[in-house]
Amino acid sequence: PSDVAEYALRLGDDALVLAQRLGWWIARAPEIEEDIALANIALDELGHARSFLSYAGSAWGKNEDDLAYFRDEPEWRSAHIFELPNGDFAHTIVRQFAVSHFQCELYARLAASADETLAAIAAKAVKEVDYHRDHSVHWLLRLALGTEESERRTRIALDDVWPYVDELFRDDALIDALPHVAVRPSELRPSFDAAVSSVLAEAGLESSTRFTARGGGRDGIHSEHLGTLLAEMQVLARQHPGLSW
Amino acid sequence: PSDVAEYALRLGDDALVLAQRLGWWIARAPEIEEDIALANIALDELGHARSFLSYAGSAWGKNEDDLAYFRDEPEWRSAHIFELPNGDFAHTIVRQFAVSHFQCELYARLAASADETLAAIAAKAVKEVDYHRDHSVHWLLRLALGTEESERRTRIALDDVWPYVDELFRDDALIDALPHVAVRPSELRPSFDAAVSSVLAEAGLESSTRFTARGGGRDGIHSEHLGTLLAEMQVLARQHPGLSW
Amino acid sequence: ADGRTRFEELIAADDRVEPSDWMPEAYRKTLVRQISQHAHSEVIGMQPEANWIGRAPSLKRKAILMAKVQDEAGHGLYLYSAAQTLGTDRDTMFEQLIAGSAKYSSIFNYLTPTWADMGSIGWLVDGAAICNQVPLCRASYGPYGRAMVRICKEESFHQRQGFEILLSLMAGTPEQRAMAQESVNRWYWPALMMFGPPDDESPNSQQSMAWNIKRLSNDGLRQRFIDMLVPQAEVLGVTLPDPDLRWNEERGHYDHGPLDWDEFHEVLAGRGQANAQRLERRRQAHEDGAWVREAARAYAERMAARREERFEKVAS
Amino acid sequence: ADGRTRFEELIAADDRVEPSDWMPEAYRKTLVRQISQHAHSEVIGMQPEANWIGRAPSLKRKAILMAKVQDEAGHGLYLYSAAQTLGTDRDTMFEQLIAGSAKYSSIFNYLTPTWADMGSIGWLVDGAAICNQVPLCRASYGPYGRAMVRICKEESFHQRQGFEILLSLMAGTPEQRAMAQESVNRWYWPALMMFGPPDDESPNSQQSMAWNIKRLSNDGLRQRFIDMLVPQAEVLGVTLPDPDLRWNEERGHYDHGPLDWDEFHEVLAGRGQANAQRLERRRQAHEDGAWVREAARAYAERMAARREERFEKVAS
Repeated sequence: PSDVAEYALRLGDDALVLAQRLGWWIARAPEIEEDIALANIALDELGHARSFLSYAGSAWGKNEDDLAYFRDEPEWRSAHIFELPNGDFAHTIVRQFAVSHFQCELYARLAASADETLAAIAAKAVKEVDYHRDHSVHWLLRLALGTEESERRTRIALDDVWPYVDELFRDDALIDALPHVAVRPSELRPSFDAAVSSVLAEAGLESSTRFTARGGGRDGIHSEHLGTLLAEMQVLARQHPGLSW
Repeated sequence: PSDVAEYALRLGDDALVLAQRLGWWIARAPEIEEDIALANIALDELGHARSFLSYAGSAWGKNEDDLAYFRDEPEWRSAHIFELPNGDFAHTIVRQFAVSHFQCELYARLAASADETLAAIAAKAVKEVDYHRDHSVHWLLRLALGTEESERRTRIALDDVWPYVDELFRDDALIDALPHVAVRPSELRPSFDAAVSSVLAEAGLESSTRFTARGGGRDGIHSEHLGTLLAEMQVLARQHPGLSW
Repeated sequence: ADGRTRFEELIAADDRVEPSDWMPEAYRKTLVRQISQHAHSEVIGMQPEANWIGRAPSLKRKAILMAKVQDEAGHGLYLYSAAQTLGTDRDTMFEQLIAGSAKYSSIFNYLTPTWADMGSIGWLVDGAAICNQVPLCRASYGPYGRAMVRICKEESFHQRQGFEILLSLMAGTPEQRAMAQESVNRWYWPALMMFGPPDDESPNSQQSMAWNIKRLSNDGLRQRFIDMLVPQAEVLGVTLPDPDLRWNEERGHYDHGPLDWDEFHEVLAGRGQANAQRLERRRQAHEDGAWVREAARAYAERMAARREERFEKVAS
Repeated sequence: ADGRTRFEELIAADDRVEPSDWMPEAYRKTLVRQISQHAHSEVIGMQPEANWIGRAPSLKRKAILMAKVQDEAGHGLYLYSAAQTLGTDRDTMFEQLIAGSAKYSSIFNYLTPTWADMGSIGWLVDGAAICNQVPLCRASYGPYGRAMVRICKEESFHQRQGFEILLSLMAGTPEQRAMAQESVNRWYWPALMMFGPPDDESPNSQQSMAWNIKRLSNDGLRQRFIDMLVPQAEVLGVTLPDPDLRWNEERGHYDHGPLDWDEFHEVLAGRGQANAQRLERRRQAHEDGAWVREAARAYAERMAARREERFEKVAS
């Protein structure tokens, strides 16, 4: 049960960190329609995070806010790609393009998990991340095939984000300990690659393999970006611990 | 004595907030020489902040770190202009241009304060902010008279920063309570205006008077930027209160 | 029938005027000004609350706040669409906003230093907005009235959420209660001023009322708002910062102290807390997004051209 | 005298070669590669520490850290200047760095998740750097040797500061001690690898030693470093994470366990913790600063032209 909770924590942390990042865009997007679209995605991810964290917390007598606000950096389990700064709109879109393809594949399989709670959360979430995927694909094409400037920015963003993709697909002891419950990340890779490369081809882009970031988020080793993200996210709750809001 | 401490707190908070902002540039400046120059300015301001805060704290049995790390936003006394985000390099330079002219005029007079500690800190600091002023003047000219793009950015930065200048020159009850000790801000305005407008004229720029931000930093009412600045600056110290580092 | 006659008949019958109907130039101008100001207010009004999305103290509150700011973006869109039916496009309105030649509600030039401000904005600012907007649902211009119907539904939800934030704080520690009271103290008077200057100093109101755009006077709306607030403040346990506030049996309304109209005009003149910041942030977002909008446009043109090519091939 | 003869005489006499002296192309190339790598390392090496400037837990530590990162920028400048005397300009070297065709020390591809890493970097990374660099003060190429003299002075100061950070932590709470130990565990082995591969796998070392650029072998330097660390670790009270570490009476040195050279090569091949991030950040700063550098250039040209005009007027 604690293994299941650990697994739910990973999924919840990925989603929460992403929601926190995307929330920054609200009132800063390139057009109002995008304020709305990015808020939608952020809200969906936040919703998934709350479900996963509540479930994880139930194994430890904690609630979603205990986990979101009162864990220090090494206790987080997010993969580095979720922690990446927003950068310009191209970076945000490329990151979204990668993670929503990943989450789509993941949740689609997790919906058949032997753990009923995880299966139920995933079944609901997969429809939403499917929309996130569409949204990012459309923008990726627009940006890559739009103007010279947008193409240039998209290529840079792809170079910057892609080194962090690999971490998403690594198996480890926790996965081994949860047959039929957890989805084996390595098994998602082929369909991820197929889906992603067909879009990249249509966009006239190629992903670089020059760097592969080592990651380590699942073991509590985080990028240098998570610390300041948590500082902001947790500041008020930690100023007044134990209160209701 | 508590009034003097309150006054020292203002000066210290201005300098510390600015140092925190400028510190961000180190390893991100447009050229290595500027990494060094901005670090110099940040270090000077940090040094002044430490002197002022130590002095302020001595009245209340607190040290510089108690004041820097364990005050909440409403207890800060910085003026809003110091809290402004770095923006692009032009914004950083225009902000620096304004505040270092202000600090120069201020410290030059404060060096003759009836309070010996304040006088001594100011006498030392004035030489340093004099260099900051030169640095910002040189860059302002370079940017304003450089390329079309740099001129455009400088004009925008001037529009964005100038509304916050007014707050620096407001007198209040604390100033009234400290004759011969505090410098009367309103008295600095004429020489500030003279110095600044001659540079702006040389740069072919004009400051806009369309907006005047209300400020309120001296009374603990802060811009919307201070909260996240403090969240980052204080996070580690607050995670482990009462420790030595 | 003649356009003017028909227009006058519609107004007289309290019916809707539609985009295809003839209308006086002054009516059109008044509407464009009012609707675009209203749209700008929604868009600028996102900022003071977006300021706390990253720091909301619970995940539930974060979700509610995100959704609320998102709703405001949606309201902005409805309203820009309504204004566009009058022949002014969104880009033009946006340029006017950024250039500072268009106005937005002064209330958004105040700052949100504390979390309690998320409560006060919902309770007081959205509360005042609703009082203003409910009568606008019956505005004579169809697209405007219909936009207001959608908006009002969501606003009343927002007001309740703001009320709940304050309620939670007031049920909390002394520190939380103080945070709530301090915030209400700051927002109360500016919220009252959202209804605009007193009736005898509101020159355009008369004509707007004749055209069935405006239904109630500024002072009348303000009175209605105050009458609504007092019992709610009692439920919350907060004090409204007006020593002159008391029930007037005779009038059947609450009497209130004088408003500080100098303050109102100061903010209007660009000397509020955040005028510069609000516009700066909007301009920055607009400029940073320029390359994205250009890319989207270029892509759309390319796709349109491709479709046309395909069509020609099929047709030939 | 013939250039080559003179060069060989200088090397044989262990004298300095200066920029104006003739030198073999391979010597020049080796130096440019080594000095520019060294310069890049200083510049990239600013990042892992700059990560904590904003969050340093006391103002004193913040000041020391800022000054340290600033020193690294200064070292970068000295070294780029030294490299420039060999005929390669800084822009070119910068472009190579950003394009990824120039290397920098792999150690900076590790992350700094905790404050204790500011201690470990000072103590272990700067410590290793000093061991590497002290012999370079006698490097045959004059500008390089002289740059190293200035750098070494500051580095030893940095090492002491790092040591002090760890000392404070080890004198603190159990939590702080754990933080220090955990950080030392992460940095110890990578720091040992800073001296490069074992001597029998270091093909260029021989030639560099013949030219009096390199003075000591990789393994020799590594041994010297370990011998220095062990007593310091005892003072700190931290454990060095090598179970095989023990004094060898016979050799008069500490024996140590095997290094994980696969790890070294992984990082070198771009699969470390932060390779992508370090280069991304440098590229971003360079691109964001392009308009500033252009402005400075344009302004300088304008001023030069103005001076010339003035001169012509005076002269005519």
